[in-house]
Amino acid sequence: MGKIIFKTLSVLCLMLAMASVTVAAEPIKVGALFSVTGPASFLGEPERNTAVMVVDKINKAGGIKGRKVSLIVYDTQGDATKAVQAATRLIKDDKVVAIIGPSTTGDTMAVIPIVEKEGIPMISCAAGIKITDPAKKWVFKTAQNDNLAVQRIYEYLKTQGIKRVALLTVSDSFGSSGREQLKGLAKSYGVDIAADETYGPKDTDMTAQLTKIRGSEAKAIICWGTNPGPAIVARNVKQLGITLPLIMSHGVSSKKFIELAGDASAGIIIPSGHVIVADQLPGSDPQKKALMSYVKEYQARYKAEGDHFGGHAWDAMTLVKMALERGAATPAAIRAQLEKTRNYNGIGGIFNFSPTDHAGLTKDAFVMVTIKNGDWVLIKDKKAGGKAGAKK
Amino acid sequence: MLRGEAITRTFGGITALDDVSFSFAAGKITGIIGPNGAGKTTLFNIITGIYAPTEGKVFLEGKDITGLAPEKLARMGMVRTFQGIELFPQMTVLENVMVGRHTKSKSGIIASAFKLPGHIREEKNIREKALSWLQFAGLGDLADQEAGSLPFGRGRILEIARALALEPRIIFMDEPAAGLNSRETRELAGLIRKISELGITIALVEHDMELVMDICEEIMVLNLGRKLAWGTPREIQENREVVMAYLGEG
Amino acid sequence: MKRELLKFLLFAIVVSVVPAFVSGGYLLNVLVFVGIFTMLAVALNLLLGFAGQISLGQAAFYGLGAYMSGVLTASHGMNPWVAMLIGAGAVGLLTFVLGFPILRLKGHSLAMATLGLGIIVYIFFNETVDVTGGPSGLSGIPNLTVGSFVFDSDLKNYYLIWGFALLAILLAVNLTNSRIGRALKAIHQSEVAARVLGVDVHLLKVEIFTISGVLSAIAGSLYAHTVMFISPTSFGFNVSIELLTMVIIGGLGSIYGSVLGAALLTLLPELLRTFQDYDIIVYGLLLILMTMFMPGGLVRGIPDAAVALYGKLKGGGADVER
Amino acid sequence: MASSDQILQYCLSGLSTGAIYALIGIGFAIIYNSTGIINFAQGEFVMLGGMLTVFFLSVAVLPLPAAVTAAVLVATLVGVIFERLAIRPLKDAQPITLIIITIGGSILIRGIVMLVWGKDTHALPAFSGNEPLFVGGATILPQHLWIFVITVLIIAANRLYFHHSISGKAMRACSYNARASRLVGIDVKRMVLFSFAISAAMGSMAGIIIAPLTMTSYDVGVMLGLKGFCAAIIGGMSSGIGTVFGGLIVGVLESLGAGLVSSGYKDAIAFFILLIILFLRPQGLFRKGETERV
Repeated sequence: MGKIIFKTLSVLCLMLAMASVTVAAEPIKVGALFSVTGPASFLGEPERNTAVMVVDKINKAGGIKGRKVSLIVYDTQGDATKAVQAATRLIKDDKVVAIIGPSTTGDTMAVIPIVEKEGIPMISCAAGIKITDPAKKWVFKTAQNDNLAVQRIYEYLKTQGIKRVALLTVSDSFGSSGREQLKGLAKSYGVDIAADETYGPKDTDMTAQLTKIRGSEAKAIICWGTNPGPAIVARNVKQLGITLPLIMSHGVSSKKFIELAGDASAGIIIPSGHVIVADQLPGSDPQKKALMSYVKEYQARYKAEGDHFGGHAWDAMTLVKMALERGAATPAAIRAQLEKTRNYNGIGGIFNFSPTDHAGLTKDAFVMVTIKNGDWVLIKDKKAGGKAGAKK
Repeated sequence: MLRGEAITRTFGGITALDDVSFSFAAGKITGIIGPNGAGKTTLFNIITGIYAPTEGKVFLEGKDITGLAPEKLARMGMVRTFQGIELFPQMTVLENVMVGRHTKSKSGIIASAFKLPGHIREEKNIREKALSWLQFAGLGDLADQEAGSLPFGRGRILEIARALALEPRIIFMDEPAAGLNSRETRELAGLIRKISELGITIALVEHDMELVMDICEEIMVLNLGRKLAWGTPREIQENREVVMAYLGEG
Repeated sequence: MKRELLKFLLFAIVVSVVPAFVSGGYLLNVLVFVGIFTMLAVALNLLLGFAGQISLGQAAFYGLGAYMSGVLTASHGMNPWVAMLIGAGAVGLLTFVLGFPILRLKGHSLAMATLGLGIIVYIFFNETVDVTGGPSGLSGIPNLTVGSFVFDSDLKNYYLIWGFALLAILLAVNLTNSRIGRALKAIHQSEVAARVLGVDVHLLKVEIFTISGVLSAIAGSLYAHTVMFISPTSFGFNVSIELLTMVIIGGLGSIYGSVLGAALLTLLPELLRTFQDYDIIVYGLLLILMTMFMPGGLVRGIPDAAVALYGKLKGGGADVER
Repeated sequence: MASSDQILQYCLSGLSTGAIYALIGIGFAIIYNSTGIINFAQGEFVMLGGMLTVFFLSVAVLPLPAAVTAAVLVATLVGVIFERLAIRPLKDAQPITLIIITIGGSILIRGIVMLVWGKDTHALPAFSGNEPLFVGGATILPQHLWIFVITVLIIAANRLYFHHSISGKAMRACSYNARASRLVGIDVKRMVLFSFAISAAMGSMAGIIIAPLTMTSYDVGVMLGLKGFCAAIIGGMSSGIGTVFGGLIVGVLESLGAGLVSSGYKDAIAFFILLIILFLRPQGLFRKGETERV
């Protein structure tokens, strides 16, 4: 036991010693924590891919102020214990100046005490509202708060005159956070929750919950989850012949969902970041440029669709890059610069950070989209939303 | 000392023991013999709490012990050995015998984990007593060997030494001579006599007639689940039914 | 006995000087977790390695300890030490009561029952959102304190947790070399003989199950106060499997083996840096290969292999000479 | 209060998932009965069935029947290889050792599939369309009929094999007494291999017929495997009708639990029932208890 520690130790000391010799022209070290494997890999994998892609692009263009950026990615596996270890390693051993990620709210909450204590700016890619509410000195985030998506949904329902909804949420951190917001905001929008059901992340049949919902007074179903659960829900809805409008979360805003749900996906409505309808945006849209380049680059490099979640990493990395470009070099300076970010047109929306707002987005970050002919279609505007209600 | 009343035991539809009554006298060596399938081992298993009888009762010094679990019986001073010897192969010979002191010691988990003074004293006592029983059985010099590495005959003796460490009032031996050569059998006979001299009641199931006739003071003969005869070795040897039962089998 | 004590003292000295060589880096942080997992692995080893009873639900007791501490301190402002005691007590009671029916089962039924228990507890962590914070976790758990001394750095936590871990190791070593330890080993090697010798097998199994649960719960409390955040994923089925792997790799029935197993598996990402995405496969392979080729674990396997190798070399040398 | 249509729907949904649990459970039971091993990798055969079919359909572009056949064959091969490499070398190992080995095997298979085919979820087209069929006030899909029919067929074939063929009878003999079987000339090792092959085939078939409803990914096997295990335990590890009822009971109770009690605690309900059954009737619901104590 002791021997192994000593061995590891000596190797480590050696590495540290070598590292300190080559101080000159040292690259800027940015750390990344993503749940590349484990139950939240649907977040972590596109996020890691995107972050690597962005950094490569920066370095190809000559780096920032002549210094290359070196991205150090660790996999948290969606486990708080591993996230804490990885964050400590990034800060203490790799001596990064900033951290992007983690992917999940749980991992982020686990890591917050460390970055706060060590004073390293972190831009989380998780959506949980409590990450930045209340605002913490060193913690920012790029994923849109769940409450923004919920507000969008409730506004949309208002235009449709629907006041009674049924909730069907997945029992993981994504679903429970959505459920909390859906229930919390219902009253202020005059929405009545007629049924509140959940399903497990690995469940294979939701007809029981949907049968119960069908027996309730609900006039619309809101399903909050990430693939594959919602696709099964969509299919089960069709099997049961339920005709209520089916609204889902941004958790399924990718082509993959349409592929999984098949015919059953037609008419489903979701609030989504702009990324899946980038090509349908008017040319005047300030985000369009960033969106199109993200989608194209991701497609070219990974032969896959760049999705909503990867976008969080794009924004996080870009925000760090911009802070560095503005001359920040130390963690404290980067933090100060991040807080001064105004009108950054990112993938997730238009970011405006301030000392009291480290999330930086408004509900405009979301648009309502629906599925028509096997593709995502933008529902034009709040006012015009009526005509998109495919399943009225 | 130990009394059985009308013990019957069935397995599925088969009656392994049918209305067997007996009484083992205190301090004596009683042998139970009978052809294969006579129900000897079943009877042992019922007395020592491995099975419950279908009907009938067992009394130890007048106390009803029918169906009591083996660990309870051990605390009442009853212990047994097994036909196929059941040692703790990955423990040393001494440790095996130390387990035999389990009922004679009482430190619980807390006392053991924190090494409370009483526990330390008790451990010392366990070790000494176990060692003295090992020496009694003539295995003193093998104390630190792993039990699994002992030759079969030694293992047999160890199992008896382990049972003795319990300081039992009655000890049951299931075919103690099975698999032993003639020298080992002679040693075993000596050991059994030595045990008997300590005032411990002994009951044994055995196929080796020479040994049984040599050491037993009383003999019960079972055949086809029924008690066929009971008496001194001489009486049994002269019993026509017994002879018939054995010849019939052979 | 003396040798055991010497071994322990030596180990304790090594543990206490290690930080001097690590100086506040990431490794120190990892070693804090090695301490926690050491406690958990030792707890499982008492049950699995000594008494031969499998548990695939250890993470439940670990989690219950963590959540008791977390909820009582973060939501109810209780003193952390009191919360830890309550947590350990509650888990002790639970394991004692559940132990009676559960440990009547053997082999695969026992594995399944403990696994089912683990899953049920995990579901409760997830579903009782109002109490536990549900899947998104519970934050705001304070550090442990003694007077005005706060355990708020890796170094302080290292000594705190290894203090507990060393105590756990010492108690486990004492236990295994006692009347109780021998009885446990006896149960493992021949249950029927143990019973005939008067060992109340069932009660003893339940007692050791309880001890194992309490130890795990204390490890959970320490985890909660060190990380200051808990969420259900840290206490799921895969954690139970990880613990099982640690015990197997270290060696069933070897207390120091458990330390080695905990250290190896926690440091595994370090040792297999190149394997990043492959570590799930490495886990699977390790489990299979270790049980097949080194059933005694590293602690016994390495010396055996060394002896075999030495024998071969010697044999080979002799051949050359001839 | 729940209407009778709702109850009917809960039961139908439960029966169809229950049928799958039953298939998986029987796979467990077959291996257990011939070897005494609980194969924790059973769920991975289910996953392999689905994933391999997706692979043969999309990458190798085979027609569905050919893809299904190929998938079952490959999964069976994996079962055979697993037995050869990890189970056979361990003679007379303790149950704990075998449990651990099969857990290791399950992690390994899952890991390899993840590396080869990634972490994505994949959909499989339904065998014959997605138009719902009405049964009273409830609906099912044509795929559900496939599930019922194939389950019944497999169970019937199973029974035929075990009771009317020489090798089937030999396998049953092994399960009663391996040593005696060896003495009368049965190749016990081969029977163990057979049992792995059969249960791998059954597991993969289960994985294939549900994939159109539930999708498939590298990690679907874990929960399905555990539920199948519940079914087998409730059925007293019988490789016949007991486990079928076990599966149906778990499926229906789960569905009723989700509908009438709480969907969040649905799985907890299933495992709670399992614990209660283990405590009260460890020999399963359908098997007579033994009176021996040791």
